[in-house]
Amino acid sequence: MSKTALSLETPPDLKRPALVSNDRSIGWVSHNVCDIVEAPTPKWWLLAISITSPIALMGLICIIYQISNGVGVWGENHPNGWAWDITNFVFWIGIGHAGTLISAVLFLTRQKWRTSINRAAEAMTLFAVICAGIFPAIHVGRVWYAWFLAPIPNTNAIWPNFRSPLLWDVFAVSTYFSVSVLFWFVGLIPDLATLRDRAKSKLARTLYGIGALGWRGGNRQWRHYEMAYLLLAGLSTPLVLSVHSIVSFDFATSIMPGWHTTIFPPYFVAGAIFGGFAMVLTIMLPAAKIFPQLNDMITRHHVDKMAKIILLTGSIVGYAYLMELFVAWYGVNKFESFTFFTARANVNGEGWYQWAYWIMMFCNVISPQIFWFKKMRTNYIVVFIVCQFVNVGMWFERFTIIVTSLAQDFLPSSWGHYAPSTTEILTFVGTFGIFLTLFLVFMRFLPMIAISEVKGVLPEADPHHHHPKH
Amino acid sequence: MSQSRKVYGLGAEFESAGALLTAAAKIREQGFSHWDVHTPFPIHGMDAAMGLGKSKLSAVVFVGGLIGLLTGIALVSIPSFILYPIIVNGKPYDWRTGPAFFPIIFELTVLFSAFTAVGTMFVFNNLFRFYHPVFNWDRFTRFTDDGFMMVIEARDSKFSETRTKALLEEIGGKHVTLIHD
Amino acid sequence: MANIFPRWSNWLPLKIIFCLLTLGGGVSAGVWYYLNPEYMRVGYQPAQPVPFSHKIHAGQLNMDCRYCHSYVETSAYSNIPTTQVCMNCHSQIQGTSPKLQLVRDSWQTGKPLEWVQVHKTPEHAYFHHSVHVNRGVSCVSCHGKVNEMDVVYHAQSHSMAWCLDCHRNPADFLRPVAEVTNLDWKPQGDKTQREIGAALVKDWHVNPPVKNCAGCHR
Amino acid sequence: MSKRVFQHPAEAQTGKRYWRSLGQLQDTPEFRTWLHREFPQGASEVEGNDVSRRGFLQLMGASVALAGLSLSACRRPMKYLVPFTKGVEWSVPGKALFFTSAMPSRTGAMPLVVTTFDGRPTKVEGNPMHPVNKGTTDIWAQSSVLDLYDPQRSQSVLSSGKKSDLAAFDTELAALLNTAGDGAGLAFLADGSVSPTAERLRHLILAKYPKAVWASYEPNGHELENAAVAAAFGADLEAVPRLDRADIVLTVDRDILGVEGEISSVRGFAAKRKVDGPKSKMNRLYVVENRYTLTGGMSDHRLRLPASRAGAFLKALATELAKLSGDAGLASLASSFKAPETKFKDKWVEETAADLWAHKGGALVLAGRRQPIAVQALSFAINASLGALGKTLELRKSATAPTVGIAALAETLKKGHTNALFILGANPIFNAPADIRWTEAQAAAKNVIHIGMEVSETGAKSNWHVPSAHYLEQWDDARASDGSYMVVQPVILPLYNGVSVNELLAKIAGVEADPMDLVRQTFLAVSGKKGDITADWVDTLKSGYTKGSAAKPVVATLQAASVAKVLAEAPVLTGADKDFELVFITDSKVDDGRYANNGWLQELPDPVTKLTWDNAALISPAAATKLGVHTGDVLKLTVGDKSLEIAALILPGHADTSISVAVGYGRTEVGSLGRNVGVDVFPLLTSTESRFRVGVTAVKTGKKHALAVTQEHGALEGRGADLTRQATVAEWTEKADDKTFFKKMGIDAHAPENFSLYSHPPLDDVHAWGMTVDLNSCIGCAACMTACQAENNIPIVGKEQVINGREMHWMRTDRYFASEGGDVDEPEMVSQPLMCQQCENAPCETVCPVNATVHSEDGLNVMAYNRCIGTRYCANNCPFKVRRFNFFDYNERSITSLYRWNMISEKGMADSLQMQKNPNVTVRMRGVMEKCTFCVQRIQEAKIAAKVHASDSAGQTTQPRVPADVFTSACAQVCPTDAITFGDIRNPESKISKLKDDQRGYRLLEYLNTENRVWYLARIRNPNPKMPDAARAGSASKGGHGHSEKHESAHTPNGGHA
Repeated sequence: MSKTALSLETPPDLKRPALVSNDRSIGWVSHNVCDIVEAPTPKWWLLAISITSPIALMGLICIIYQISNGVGVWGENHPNGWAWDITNFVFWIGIGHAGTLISAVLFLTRQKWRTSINRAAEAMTLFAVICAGIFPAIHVGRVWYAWFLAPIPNTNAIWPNFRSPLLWDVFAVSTYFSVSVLFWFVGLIPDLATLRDRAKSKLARTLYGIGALGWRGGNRQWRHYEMAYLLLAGLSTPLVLSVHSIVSFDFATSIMPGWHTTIFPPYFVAGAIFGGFAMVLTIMLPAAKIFPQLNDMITRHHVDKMAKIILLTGSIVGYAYLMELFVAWYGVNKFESFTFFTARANVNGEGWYQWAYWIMMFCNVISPQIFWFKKMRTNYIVVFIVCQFVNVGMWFERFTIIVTSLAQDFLPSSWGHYAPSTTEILTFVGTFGIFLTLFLVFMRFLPMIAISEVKGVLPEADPHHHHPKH
Repeated sequence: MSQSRKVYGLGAEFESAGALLTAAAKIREQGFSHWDVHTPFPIHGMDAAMGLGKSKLSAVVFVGGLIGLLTGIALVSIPSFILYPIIVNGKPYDWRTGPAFFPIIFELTVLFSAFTAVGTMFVFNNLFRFYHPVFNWDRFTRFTDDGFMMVIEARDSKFSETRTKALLEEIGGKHVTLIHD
Repeated sequence: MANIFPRWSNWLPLKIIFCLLTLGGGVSAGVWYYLNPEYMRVGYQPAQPVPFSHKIHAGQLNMDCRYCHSYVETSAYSNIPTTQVCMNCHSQIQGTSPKLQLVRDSWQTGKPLEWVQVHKTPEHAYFHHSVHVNRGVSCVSCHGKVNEMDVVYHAQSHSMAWCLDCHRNPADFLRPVAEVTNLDWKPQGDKTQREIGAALVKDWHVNPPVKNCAGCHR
Repeated sequence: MSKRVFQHPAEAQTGKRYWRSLGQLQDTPEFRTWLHREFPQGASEVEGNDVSRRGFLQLMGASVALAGLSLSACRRPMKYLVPFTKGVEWSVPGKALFFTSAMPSRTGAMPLVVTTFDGRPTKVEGNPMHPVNKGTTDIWAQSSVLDLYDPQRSQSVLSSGKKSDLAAFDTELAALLNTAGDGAGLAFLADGSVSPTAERLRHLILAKYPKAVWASYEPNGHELENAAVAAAFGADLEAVPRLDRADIVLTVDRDILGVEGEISSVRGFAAKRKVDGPKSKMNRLYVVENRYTLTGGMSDHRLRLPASRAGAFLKALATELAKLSGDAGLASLASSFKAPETKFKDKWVEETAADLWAHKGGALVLAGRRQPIAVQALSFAINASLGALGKTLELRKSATAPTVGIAALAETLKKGHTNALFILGANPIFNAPADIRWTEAQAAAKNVIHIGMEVSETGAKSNWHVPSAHYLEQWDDARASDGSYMVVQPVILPLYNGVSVNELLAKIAGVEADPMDLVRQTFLAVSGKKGDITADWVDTLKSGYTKGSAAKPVVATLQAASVAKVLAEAPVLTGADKDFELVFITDSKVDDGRYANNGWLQELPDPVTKLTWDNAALISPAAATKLGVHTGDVLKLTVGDKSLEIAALILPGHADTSISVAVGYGRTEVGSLGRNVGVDVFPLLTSTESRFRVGVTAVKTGKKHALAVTQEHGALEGRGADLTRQATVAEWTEKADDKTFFKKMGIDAHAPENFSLYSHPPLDDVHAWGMTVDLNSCIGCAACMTACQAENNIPIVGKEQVINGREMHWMRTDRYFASEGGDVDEPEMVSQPLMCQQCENAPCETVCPVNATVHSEDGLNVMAYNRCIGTRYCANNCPFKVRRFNFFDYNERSITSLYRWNMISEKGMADSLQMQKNPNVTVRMRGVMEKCTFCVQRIQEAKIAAKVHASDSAGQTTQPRVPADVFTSACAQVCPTDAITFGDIRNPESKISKLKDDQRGYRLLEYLNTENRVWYLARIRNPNPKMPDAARAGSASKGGHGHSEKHESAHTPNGGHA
């Protein structure tokens, strides 16, 4: 980002809406963001966490029960070896893509408006990936032997199968999580310093102080810092694309009709961004309501832009759905066409899960089309509702892909219905508890908005900006 | 803090990013080398103003990435091709099945690069240094809010308590203060 | 305002990192060493109810292994001799030795002796004695120099990697079938073990399962 | 396991010795492998209570856990090796011993060879030397091993319900007999499987107590048939169908290939069905039946007809035949028979008659055993006029003297003069016809002594119950269905102090002899020799049967007069037109309920309905629409004043006005597995002229009952040409020279050639294992499934888990109903055994993240259970869905406690069940994927045997090689029709190396390029071109859409749980 001495003259300002409304000052930003953390614990927060944490606990209990008794307490069977477990995994990992995408891709593309949402989005990414990680971990029959997946020398002289997409998943997801954590933390350092220096209590000062790693904001630090940030962004961008591509390989590299599809990687990535942004909005809109002071930083323009992205990615996903149908029709493979036209779209009444398919179609393809209208894009209520549709739709997309292909595959004799068990449902609900609890904690103790980055995009931050000092 | 302790340097505060930028340019012209500006956010053009080149970080990260790449290649190929080749899905155990190994190689490359980047940044920035003299200047921490600070270290050959103080005030520094170690 | 942290805190991170590295290294080294069959099994030497000495019987008296472990050539399992077998000799020799009291009791009461098991194949691995001893794998390769043991102990690790060592290079271990129970056998003449073994592998077309998991795991 | 097991019965050793020497003497391939077969880990030498092979994975887990706690804990827990004090003759720790024996059964005993490890019988196989079954068996023989170890067998003498002992019983018995006098107060009720020895003792008893009553009863027996035979040909004869001689077979309501036929019939039919080219001659099967049976599934022409109309059909047929043959006698017989007016499919009767007549002498007509005497008699008349007698229908003297029926006995008892009633194995309180009110009758007897393997409803209501020995625990003898004499050898001492029926009878008869001598004396009598018969006795024990002892056919002619009398007197069937008829069918698994506590059988899907753990009212789709019910809706069936409620199961191809229910379910006094499973329909059964009842009303109750059906979907969805390929003889003849005719069907007809970017790594073993399944001779009896279960330690999962779709059978027999245009009323039925296809390019392998399933050089897709972490990815990626996952710890947890928290619920398996397990096969724990491995344990043992045999013998050209066809997989070995062939495709002498290149050979989903190692041989249909429905034959594979959509329920019986 550092410009050369020659270009000290800034280009003439394009007519763009201000990224922070009401012409706020630098001090105002740090004050208002930190205020959220420093203010006494609000009632609603206590209420919220007292609801979400028991739900999280319930989820954990279900997991313990499942591990101690076996996968049988879920609804999986022959032929549906996977169902809700992997559906939930892909669902969460998909959500986990928005954060890094906003931080990295928008950063590389100089989308300055990202600054007010990237912090929360990254946090959301981490928590979503944690929830996602739970499912592949516990879906295996013998969790206590999961270390077989690790390529460590052992007295059995046996190694994992590096050709298995499932092993790719292990590497991809763990890498993605680590890198996201780094990315998030590096971004936090200057803001932790701000909190450190504002902190009243000794404890807070010490804790934030440790987090800030003795940050001094010297320009000699900033330049390495910015380079590191740039590189992380550069690394995360291919990473974020690779992760969901690899997740899609779980299906694409198999031979099951409805899984064995080359369009999966781009289609999954688009879907991930789609669902991710929906989840970001699902969280940011209420947050902006709760903290009015954020309204100047999370403006209608942000919502508008994100709605546009949802519209775009939603349409890409829709295109993928149609392309699958087309290929199934155009190809001569009866098994393929059965899966798409009978098992899923159910044109002739023999499909078992058509409801899942059509819910997916409506939520993911139809509902976002409303965003063609700016009025709708900037109407928080409408946006919020559509986002909920998208959240639901994306879950059903994964359910449709996994279950319909397995339930009705090559040999009719092996067909079988699938129905989730209570344990299974509660486990999934539990992960929402975990997700929300973590996010509430984050909200309470860490700056929800990247203070230094927002400051950086204030007009005041421009060295050649001259206006009366307050 | 007792006056007996040795002087670390002089600190001055400036009213805006712009002021700091111009001041920095001046200080550089004076030929100071051990000095820095402390700001709430990176100021565009400051590197140039201070005469700092491009960070060397990227070079180190490249090496890190390279190590990751080689680790990945070794990890997937040695067990699969040499230690225990097994017939899986009728696929040969050599590079003809290469594509199946790329994902893991790629992920490891990214992982190593990322850790190198952050690690090196910590080292270059001398982070994890919790105690630092500049914090002894009570106004200093305003840099995390909306203060624009400049600190010139005493160890700089050109440093002199009086002249440097004057210089700082001349170029618009407020609250010029002597910082003790 | 002043520094939050004292001067010494600047060294703390380094110290912590150092400790963590040492600890981690130590733990992995410990696991590596102690949780390894090389440590867990080798040297396992439980006391037996009857102080039977292989050293005396197989060593000094030079009895053939197969006198007692009679089914080793025909069965997957190398049987533990029945009391009957002990009494074959000990009804005459040392008929009154207190060491043999348990054996005599067993013979009279019909209540079997309970020997402590030393070598145990994992339940999921199917080791077949006869196919090994009939193809030139000596007792000594897996059980060590039993003829020099007063009390039998676990001589080899019997880990899967250890099995594979031989399955991958049988030439290093094979010997003429006649010499299988001769625990002191050394390669004859100027030939090395590898030369002899290689020849046998070639003549007998030895190809132990290496890639075939079902060779041992069913 | 109890130490008793290792003390071999002294008597048995003779048998052992002979058997073994026979192995060397008779150098048949089977024996060579048996003698070579060996196995690791002499279970006898690992301490009895240590059943670690079962829980081995837990053990591993435990030791890993301990390792964390303290390093000393890393040492393995102390285990003891407990050798015998004295060596046991012939018992080599870790080597199997084999005994000839036979499984008694009312339809002729099954000749067996019993496999024992360290004195524990673990598996039975057919006796390969016996002409009747040639080494094959059926599901009941296979699962009888489980009965032996059933921990819930009756284990002690009960005196009016309270625990007592044998001594007390003996004194009581003595007292009873002292007062017996001329036996006026004695009565006996035996079941149908009466051994020659028992028969001999019976005569001794009757000689001693001339006034004693001896009755016999089999709920699924032959009473009506015997009566019909008596009427048609004279007393104490029995009619034996010879399908091995018949070119044209017409069965009318007779499941000759299923539960109403002997293995000899099945093999005879299959022999006539084998084809090696379009030229080869093939029999033709016409079937008239009310519900789909295995016979119907094999038919070339099938007529859907209520059982009550079978008579009418035969009448029509007889009339037609009489026209063709000008046989006036037959004509008059037919006309004298008053059958309800019935309309048949046009030309069906005419053409069938014509075909039968055209094959005079090679034709056979069989009527159902449940049909009225008149109807069966008429069928014999027809056979007579077709010249079948002595050719396709043989008559021979019945081995057992006639006895009174249960109804007569009940009458005697009710008079109240009976002092002692001995019930030998039978269970009349449960399964006697309702109208004879047996319970009262039994109560009228002063003392009731019941001997049986389980207490049962009858034993519970008897003064004395004596546990009887399992046939594997006792000396006995039996006659095979060809009448040949066989000796039943004990292979283990009675586990639960059971007493054999013979011993009891001997006591009553006052014969002092040990059980073996009892049998030897019978043998002496049977052989009709004098003096020393040891040589013959030895020979019989060697080969398992006495050569040349098969029953001789007798020449008999039709006694037209008596037949005419029977026909004339036969009551006219009334009420057949309105309402439904109710047909009592023999269950394909629990028979009359005697196997109710056998988990393998309860969980085995019925070959036709695929129903497990239940019985149901089978109705046609049309009837279902009429009644407004779906599968699982409970119906109320009312006949006369009796009624019961039972769930409906919609079965395509069922007669519309007919309801079929299997008897033998709903037992109350039985082990926990069988208790209250299904519905007891005996209350509706009356000892009338026939075993079906007319004038039955069925109404929907609105209740629901979950039925555990293993195959949810029965339609082929237009994939017949891909999965189950068929052709008619005509079509095949046309394409006789087209090598790819059967290979290019369905999607393979237009899929491009497969080619791979990769070269396959060398599968360079000298062996290459493969399998062929001949769909033309496979009748779908599911014996292979049971054999697989017995061989591979496959657990049962219980009804609830079957409903969840988690049954563990490694191989299944798929059953499809399909027809062009989706006609659910008269579809075709196709059975297809499906085991792991052992793809050379196995899709399951590449997706396993831990290399738990990989390929072996001899071409197997092997599974290392202890490496598996259970991601189930492999199962998902299997196109055939043949992989099975242990969702729960089925081996360690009872099927009722699966959902209880592991840490608080009881674990472990009954010792006796552990004894049954095959020590050569790992018992899998939960969370592990398992699958068919072509019985890799047998493969390994054979390879090892070959290597041991080779030893250091120099000058071998290749590595030691297993000779062709010396061993085979469990499913191939059991298959009664030899439809499954397993072997080394790389060995030119092996059967399979030729079979797999048969023109009919094809592989499933060839276009996926999975390179399966299982070849299916297409099914050939032999329809009569003149028949109206000739064109429909093989339509299941004509690619037409399987079933019409609206009838989805018809073949989604289990659709309930989505």
